[in-house]
Amino acid sequence: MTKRFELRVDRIKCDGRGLCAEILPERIRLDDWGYPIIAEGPIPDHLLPLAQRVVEDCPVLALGLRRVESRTRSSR
Amino acid sequence: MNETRLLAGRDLAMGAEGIAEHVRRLGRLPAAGKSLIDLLARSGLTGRGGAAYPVGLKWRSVAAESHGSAVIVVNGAEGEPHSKKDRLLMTTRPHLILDGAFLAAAALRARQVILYIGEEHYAARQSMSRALAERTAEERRLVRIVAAPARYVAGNSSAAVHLINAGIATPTTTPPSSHERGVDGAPTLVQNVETLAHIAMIARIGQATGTVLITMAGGVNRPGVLEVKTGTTVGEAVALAGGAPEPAQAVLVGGYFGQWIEATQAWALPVDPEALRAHGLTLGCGVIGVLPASRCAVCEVTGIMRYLANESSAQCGPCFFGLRALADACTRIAQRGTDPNDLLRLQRWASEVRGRGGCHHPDGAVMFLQSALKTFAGEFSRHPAHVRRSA
Amino acid sequence: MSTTVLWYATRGAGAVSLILLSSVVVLGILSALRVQAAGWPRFLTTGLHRNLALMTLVFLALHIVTAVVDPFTHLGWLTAVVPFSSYYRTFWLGLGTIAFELLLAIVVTSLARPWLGHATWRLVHWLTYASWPIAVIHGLGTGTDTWSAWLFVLTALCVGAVLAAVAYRLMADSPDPLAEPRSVFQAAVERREPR
Amino acid sequence: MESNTQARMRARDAAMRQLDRITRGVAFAAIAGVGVLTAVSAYSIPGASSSSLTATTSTSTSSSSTSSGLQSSSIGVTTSSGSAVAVSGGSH
Repeated sequence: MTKRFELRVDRIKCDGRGLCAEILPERIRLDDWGYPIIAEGPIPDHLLPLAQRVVEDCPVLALGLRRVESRTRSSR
Repeated sequence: MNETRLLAGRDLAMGAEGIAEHVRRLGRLPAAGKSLIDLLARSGLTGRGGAAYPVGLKWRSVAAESHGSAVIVVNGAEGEPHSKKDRLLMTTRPHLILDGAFLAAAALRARQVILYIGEEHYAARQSMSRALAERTAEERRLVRIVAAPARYVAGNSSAAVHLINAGIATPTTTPPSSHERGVDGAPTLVQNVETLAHIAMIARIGQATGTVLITMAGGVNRPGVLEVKTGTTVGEAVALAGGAPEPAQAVLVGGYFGQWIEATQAWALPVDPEALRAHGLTLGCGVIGVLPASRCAVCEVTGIMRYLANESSAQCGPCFFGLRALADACTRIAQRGTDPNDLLRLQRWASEVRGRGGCHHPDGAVMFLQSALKTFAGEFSRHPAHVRRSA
Repeated sequence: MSTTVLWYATRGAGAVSLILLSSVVVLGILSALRVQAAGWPRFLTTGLHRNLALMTLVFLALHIVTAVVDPFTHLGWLTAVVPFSSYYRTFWLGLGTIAFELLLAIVVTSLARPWLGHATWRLVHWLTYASWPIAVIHGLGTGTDTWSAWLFVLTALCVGAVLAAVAYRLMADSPDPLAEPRSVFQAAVERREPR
Repeated sequence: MESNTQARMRARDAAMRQLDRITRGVAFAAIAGVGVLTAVSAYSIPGASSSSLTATTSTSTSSSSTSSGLQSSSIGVTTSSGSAVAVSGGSH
């Protein structure tokens, strides 16, 4: 069972500061009003350190890494 | 007993049915336990508040968390502008709703029942409190009435819980859902009044009533609430509502969070939550809006998008700014005529806003708009400048 | 190393700590705003704010150690922890201890932010607007016995920079564009009995 | 779209390096600053070179904490080099 994580954002806490998209452009871009659009699916392993940093650096702690159980290799 | 309809019994115009008449007609409140939860799951009953969540699943998740601490919220906020069904039910068959609430309280071992009724729906509040006075002392002790602010999102279950807890009817982030942590942090069942009425009937007749309450609105001769068999088609429902005074161009199925269907296609659609879901549609809060051919579809859609944008609780950027931008683009098309860039922006923004709100308000609004862009593609792509006519 | 060097080193380290603290405050204010310069991502401002804050602590430690270790002033470790417990310039030095402890609270809660949650962190972070002024007064007050123009000029620059940043912050509109519409909607659906 | 992400990734990496560079720069400047300001304060404080300070200031170095706050600035420290001043009063 591989341990995979995905980035989740608490939309009510998020106030569009934009640091997350600057730090992790591979997975996050900003919409026209400065709010994050997060790519679907689990974070590739090589980006996990940056994802962890994005979660810590979010000025309002709106981001979180949530485990995605992927039992089989061909997970969803 | 074929009179298994919710609105069966004496003429609705005579107002609320008292406890004596209610018991004479339907018998005392049946026992409730785990068997009721299984019965509800088997009956396939889904929520009638708009989200159509399977009732059996919902009760099981609350039952799993509740150890005698659960709370039942009877949701009669009915914030959908054209929906009248909840109010009709509260003002004519209040005991059917209370039966459902007390069955839920027993089955889920709740210690509190809260009647959450629209603050401007005075008749409904009065009828429910009068009916409450006719219940047993033990039942009355469980219940209190809370007024729901008259805003679209106030009926959202997390907003209801938030108002009851903190006095502010704005949606809160889920998880945790109200099933896990709701009123006073306790597991909470938020259930629409019509759903509870169905539950009260199912507990008695052992199966679903096979009917739904809908509100016919727009281009029909007798707009208002109808109770129809779930096989009834939209066309038949329009006939029941006195027919359409002029030919219709499209039908909005499911209210402001529903979808536009071209008239001839819509006429044949069955008014049935499961069947509609198979078509990728939803009966939602049960509003069926008929758009006459003479009305400008783009202007109608623009008016509703503006309303939905204003009803954003401004807690999430994508919803507040996104819906406002979509409404602005619709307004430009409606008032100044189609600009291809606006059409492109509508498509892009709609897909970007969907799924990026703290609650489902943006999702409902975007589904509404995307169905309009599909059904009225021609009107939107070649719309002339219309000075804003009546709403 | 004669005692007097330590005594001057304390003043040197103190002055640098003041400069660093002031720049941390300015960076903090800038990162709260949405100031967005091309080629200067926002996480650079917040990153610097964090790095310099930790650096400030290091030089503050140097400032305190050189002061305490300096046999000439007989301060003793207690004075670094218990305000107004030194006999030498008790009041002014006491302010230094207070400013130091407030700063510790701010930094500790910032490091523990993921566990404390944003609300608690933000509450404690407001102590900055007490810690910095007290540090400035401590610097001026303790140093007045040996008046020196350079320290005064340096302090004036720091104060000027921070006041400018605060003024800019007060004039700039709210960093959260949703703040106003959110409070308008909340007022419309608020049914609390007025406190 | 791909190039935009690439560009933003490069900008991120550059900014990360810039952050480290600036931080190190400030660290060195601060260390140098301590040295410079220590020297500056050594030369700029009058007492350093001459003992005139000792004559003008009283040797009182202790006072009850309440009153010391309002002492005028002339009260101070005798800075005789090297020798520890006998402190009267002991611990309070």
